[in-house]
Amino acid sequence: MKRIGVFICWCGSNIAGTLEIDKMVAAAKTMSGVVYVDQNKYTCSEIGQAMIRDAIKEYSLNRVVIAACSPRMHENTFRKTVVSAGLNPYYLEIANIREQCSWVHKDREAGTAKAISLIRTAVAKAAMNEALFAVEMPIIRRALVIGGGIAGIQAALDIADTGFEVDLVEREPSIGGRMAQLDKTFPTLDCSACILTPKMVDVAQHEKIKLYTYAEVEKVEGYLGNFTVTIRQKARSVDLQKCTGCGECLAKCPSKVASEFEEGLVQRRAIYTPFPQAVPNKPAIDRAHCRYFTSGKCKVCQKVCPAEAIDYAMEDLLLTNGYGAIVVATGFDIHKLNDYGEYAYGKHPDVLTSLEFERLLNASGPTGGKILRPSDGKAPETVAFIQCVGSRDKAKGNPYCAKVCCMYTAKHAILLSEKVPGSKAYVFYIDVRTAGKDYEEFYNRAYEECNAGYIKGNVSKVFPDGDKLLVRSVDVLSGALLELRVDMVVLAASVDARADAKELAKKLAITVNEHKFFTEAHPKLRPVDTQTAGIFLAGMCQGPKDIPETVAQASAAAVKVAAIFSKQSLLSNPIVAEIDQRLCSGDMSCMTVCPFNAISEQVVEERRGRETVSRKIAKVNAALCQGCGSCTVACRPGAINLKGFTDQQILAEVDAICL
Amino acid sequence: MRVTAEEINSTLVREVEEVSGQKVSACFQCGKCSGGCPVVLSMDVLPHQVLRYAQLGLVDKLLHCKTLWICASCQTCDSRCPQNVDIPKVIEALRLLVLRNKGGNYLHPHDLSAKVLKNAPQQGLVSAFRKYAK
Amino acid sequence: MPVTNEGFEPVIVAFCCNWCSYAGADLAGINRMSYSSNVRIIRVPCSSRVNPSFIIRAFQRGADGVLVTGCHPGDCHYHSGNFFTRRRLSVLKQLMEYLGIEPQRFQVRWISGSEGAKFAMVMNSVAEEIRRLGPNRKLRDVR
Amino acid sequence: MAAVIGWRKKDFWWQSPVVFLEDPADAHRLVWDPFTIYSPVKFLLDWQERCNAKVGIFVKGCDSRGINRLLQDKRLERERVVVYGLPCGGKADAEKIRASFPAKEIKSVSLLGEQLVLAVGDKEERIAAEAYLLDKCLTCRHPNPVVYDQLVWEEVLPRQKADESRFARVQAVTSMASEERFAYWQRQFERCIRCFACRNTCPACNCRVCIFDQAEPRWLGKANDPADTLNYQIIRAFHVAGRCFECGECERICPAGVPLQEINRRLIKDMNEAYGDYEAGLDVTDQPPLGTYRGEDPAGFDES
Amino acid sequence: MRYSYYPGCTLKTMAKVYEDTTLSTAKALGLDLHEIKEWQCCGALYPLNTDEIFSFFSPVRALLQARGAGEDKLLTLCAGCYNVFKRTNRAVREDKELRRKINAFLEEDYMGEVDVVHYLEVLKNDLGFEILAERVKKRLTGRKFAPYYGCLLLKPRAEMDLDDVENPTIFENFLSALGAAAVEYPYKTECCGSYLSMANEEIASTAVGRILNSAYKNGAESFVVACPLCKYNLEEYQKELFAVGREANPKLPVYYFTEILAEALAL
Repeated sequence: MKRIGVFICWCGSNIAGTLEIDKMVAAAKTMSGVVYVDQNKYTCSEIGQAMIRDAIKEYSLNRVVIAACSPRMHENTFRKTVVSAGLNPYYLEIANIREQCSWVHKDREAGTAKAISLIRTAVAKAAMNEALFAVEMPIIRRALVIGGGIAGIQAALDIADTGFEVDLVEREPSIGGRMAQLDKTFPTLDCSACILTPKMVDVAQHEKIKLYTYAEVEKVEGYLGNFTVTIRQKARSVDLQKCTGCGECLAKCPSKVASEFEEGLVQRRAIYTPFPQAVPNKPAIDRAHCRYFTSGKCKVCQKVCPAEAIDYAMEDLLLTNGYGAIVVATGFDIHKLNDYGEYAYGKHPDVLTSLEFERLLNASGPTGGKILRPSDGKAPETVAFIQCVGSRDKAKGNPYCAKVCCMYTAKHAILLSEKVPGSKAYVFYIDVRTAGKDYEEFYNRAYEECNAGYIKGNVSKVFPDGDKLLVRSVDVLSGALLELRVDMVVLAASVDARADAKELAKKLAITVNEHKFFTEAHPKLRPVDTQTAGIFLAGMCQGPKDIPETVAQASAAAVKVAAIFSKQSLLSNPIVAEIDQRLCSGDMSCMTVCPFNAISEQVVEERRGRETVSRKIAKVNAALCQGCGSCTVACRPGAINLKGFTDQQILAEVDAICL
Repeated sequence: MRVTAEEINSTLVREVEEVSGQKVSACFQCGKCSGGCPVVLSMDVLPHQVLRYAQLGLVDKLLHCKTLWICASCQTCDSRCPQNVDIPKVIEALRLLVLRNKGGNYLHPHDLSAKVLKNAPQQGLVSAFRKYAK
Repeated sequence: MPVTNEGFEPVIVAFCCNWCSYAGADLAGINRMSYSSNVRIIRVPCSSRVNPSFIIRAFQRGADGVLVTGCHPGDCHYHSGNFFTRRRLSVLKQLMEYLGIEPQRFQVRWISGSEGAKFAMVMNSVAEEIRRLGPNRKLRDVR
Repeated sequence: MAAVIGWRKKDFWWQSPVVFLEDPADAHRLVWDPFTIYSPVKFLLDWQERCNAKVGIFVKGCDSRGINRLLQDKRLERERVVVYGLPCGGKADAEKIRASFPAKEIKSVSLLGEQLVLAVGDKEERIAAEAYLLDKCLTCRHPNPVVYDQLVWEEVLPRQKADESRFARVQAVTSMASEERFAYWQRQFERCIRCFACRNTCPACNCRVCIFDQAEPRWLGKANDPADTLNYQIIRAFHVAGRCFECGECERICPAGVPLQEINRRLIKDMNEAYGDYEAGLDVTDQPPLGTYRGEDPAGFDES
Repeated sequence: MRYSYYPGCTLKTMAKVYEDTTLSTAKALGLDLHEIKEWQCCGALYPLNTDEIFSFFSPVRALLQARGAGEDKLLTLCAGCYNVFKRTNRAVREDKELRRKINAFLEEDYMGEVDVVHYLEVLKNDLGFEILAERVKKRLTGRKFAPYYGCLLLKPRAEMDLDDVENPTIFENFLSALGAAAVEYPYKTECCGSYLSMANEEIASTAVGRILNSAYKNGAESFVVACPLCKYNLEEYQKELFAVGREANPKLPVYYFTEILAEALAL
């Protein structure tokens, strides 16, 4: 005998403000199986939950329906509640009367009518609910970190320090990522390399971390606790075992290419290590530009290599490993400026992106840390910094704020004043955003102590004018029209998600937003998780972030991973398919549609008259089953059913809804 | 300039938004419009100020400014506006408010110089009269 | 026959997959995007859980429209579920139309978890079409 | 081999029902005449239920595809049947014969090459078989068995123009306006009494317990409600979608004359157009269209 | 290749040379242009307000004629006409409501079937600058032109899509096809003052002054344009500027691109 209790939540005014609670209560009382109905201001509050617990005991309820916010919000909270009152967690049903009713229907009457129907539906389903129990699944306690920038490095180190194995996959020949390209970091101005390089070395030396550079993730299968990942180790053409990193080859290689690490300001060789502090500090051959691979002749590097480490015959390797959890930390791209012809980028050598300028500042950069104009090698006396190039631009760029530009531009202004005494920085901005510890102070320093001229009013156009650049803008505050002749223009180019983010998302079965940034499971409460259990996010790949935030998120991801690994096994989701032996014809059409290979054949014994015969039917591996239910439709006789979403339950919902 | 509640005329703003099909509230005052305007030097109210005044509901001030008759609708500003505000359309709407409500022609044939009458292309004359007169 | 549809409030059953469309519905709520209250959502783990029998049953019990929504093809939380959905429900939809059921009655849409606006938009357009169509008589039980 | 399944002659000239023979001495009772129409295939399931012994079976082209159907659905173990293939030029339609000859005076009808030999009264009539064949045979594209252990006689030539005629009726119905089509099907379905003969004879309907016979949940109402009939017709068709091999028995056997082939074949046509040509019952190793997918599949609905 | 051709008022009067050189060069290049039967002034300005539709009729009627003549492309020359036609056509295609309103007034419905093209576009896309280069009889080697785009050819960015608004290159490529050099200068897309010159000469002369300056500094010997009004402003205000001696630079002649094309084809 089902004894159903219905609890209707006001959610303050979120629900009570637009729906008529009393009508709902009255209606619920009349629903079949319902023996108790109550309402509460905040059901998710401790008081609200206590009320449910008490009611369950007092009225010996054996099914609970809560009409409140989306189950995606509080289903787990309330499952715990009913458990604490001695019920099976799956005796709970939630009627989503907030997100899918009170918030979207202005009309009180219609809204209330719908809410009642939703409650009736939930009651009908609850009446069919059965106790479900999770099964144990072993966890592979080894993590995969994708991306070797500061985010990936931090995540890998933190996981490894908790004592679990980590594989770190980086597609470039060295780890380090964007942070390695930076000179100093705001707001403290400590040198990026000085704080990053030691971490890079730690990664290389940590006995729990296995490093795969020049490698990419090819294929991902499986699920939380048990992912199977295929990694493509690209042919480096250099034997890391033999190579001593002496660098002989680097100097002799005849073919040159624009250096990615130096943002194209200088050239690297076809055999190269991206930068001096690279880890591993051993080169790779860029086959697309290598003379031997393009023309069949050369082999200079092989001739000069004392360690005989050059191996032109090397081929891509496919490695397949098992992992219990994955951290995605793939970083970002710099926004392409093709749509900003007005800034003459690419037309005049002294118009640079901020990252290019960053390289000019860097001691190991093309100018040895001196700020010199690419055009004539002179130090610029006046530099115009243009903010929001491609950011906050619905028309031609990204609608979002790139978040880091205001601060690194303040840094650039400060460093400029230090490196070129008497110089003047003009910063053209829409708004200056300095939300962060010590950020505002840092910005103040830029204009108070370092003579940076901040102008609210973005530059409209840059006119190359002889060896100068005429920037034209307006000072929005005074209405003064500015025409400044400067020596250099620095564009704060926006940040984009990686061009191939969508492909990786597909492999991982995670989602991206409209700008191709990976989406978190919940913008506030689960900012590190993805929709896919066991896969976590760190750094810019999830959205614009500065280094402190990135590191924090990376550590958070590491903790999430460690939390999973802290157990030997996981309790599986009990929402899995089950077979009704009586109905199963054994044609295995369920097996062919299962995305997780969770269905196999089994032989069962059956009585037939006097004798016992055996026949083949389908069998579900509960550990593999993810509960999609595709099999239930492939099965014509309805012999395979999905617990928690059974045919009976859904048909009952349909009937109730149409009532 | 002091602004009082009485001076704020939001109904006119709505009319401007309707005639222009533009949302003046979208402007976040980046100034790219004014910075790039080829004729801005002759304006008394700069393009970004036009939008600011409109946002503040100070339409009357706009109806009396020279700017309306100086904008050449060259579309440089809206081609750079990050918020997709078509400023020439906003200015056109203001211009029409004046022409329609106050009437009057802002250009008469006898204003035209001999040179203009002699050499100016029809294209120019037609444009000018369409902009300045009913 | 718009005249006879005066005041007609259709019942529309929407089967939403938990990972994309149901999340999209929640997002529509979070952003307070109002849409037709004729739509009633049944939450299923994946659009591939939706058995054609559920759809027919809904019509028999008096639904005037049925909508199945899932993740965009290729974005299925279960990798391939919605690819099977696409084949199954294409076949079913064409069959129903072949038997003379109005095509608008039964619809399938892809709505992602980030498409709250699209969810609201689709719900409204479907509700509008069904309202224009009038009550479902062809598939409804006479009882 | 504990038995063979074939056909025997019954009291009337137009009756040649399926028979199980367990005694070799009865072999002479087997017949092959213009009326050995009934598919023997589903009887294999009953036989299997009864005992584990091997059984022999005679099959026409259409029946042989039914064998494949059962094999592919893992409802039959190949090594438990011995299949005797009977290439078939088509079976006769008693109705058509009755229409042109006094049924009462017909004593026997036999096949001689391309001709039917009728003993009418005391004289013998010879008529071209073609004009008196079952409609389903006129659109038959695989008259020769596709699976057998032994072919009893020479293969026959596949019928010309069977391909064009395949979807002719489907096209006709499709070309109707929506409401007209609904009316058309209402006229057909209102005769349906849900006797399930179509399901029972269909080798593709081989579930141990048919969904329509289940009480919990009750997928199909028992009441005589047009909506339930529609439910039955839609789900039956959906369950054989991609699996129907066009033997046409469902339609032939239907006492109400519901043109079920027009539904089955419409589905076949739709799927061929959307997912590429596929023909059920020919290859037991392939994957029916609803058991697989392609990323670039077209959708039969507005995907926007 | 056949095109319907809309000349517009100015080309029949002040800019006769623009039309003549266009027709002669087109003929020489095997592009045959058919002037549409009856046409009126396109209105010179695209309506920037949402609450009127009458200014659409003239261009739409012309487009209907093009369609009637069985042409799928309507060719224009004057940048003003081009701007009006292209935007009108786009509006008709994309704005259902507007289309409904307009068609309510027209004898037959226009859905935007015809494409509006500029002669430059035709040379680039239909003929091809490579082919054009081959057809050149007299290469203009050594000649340094300042391509002047003005506004109407390119803007608004979202609607015209003839070329990159900020950094167009179609003139440059055209010139190099003729063997001439294109001077790179930042003012090639800055407004010349447009119709303001009719009423407010001060503004126009300032605008022209800057353009002239920049072009000259970067070594231009003359301008190429595609717009009669640009030509007028550039020429008149150069005179102006000399007259009052405010401008030291020598006067740079202003040519329609079709004039130098004719020269290169030795017509």
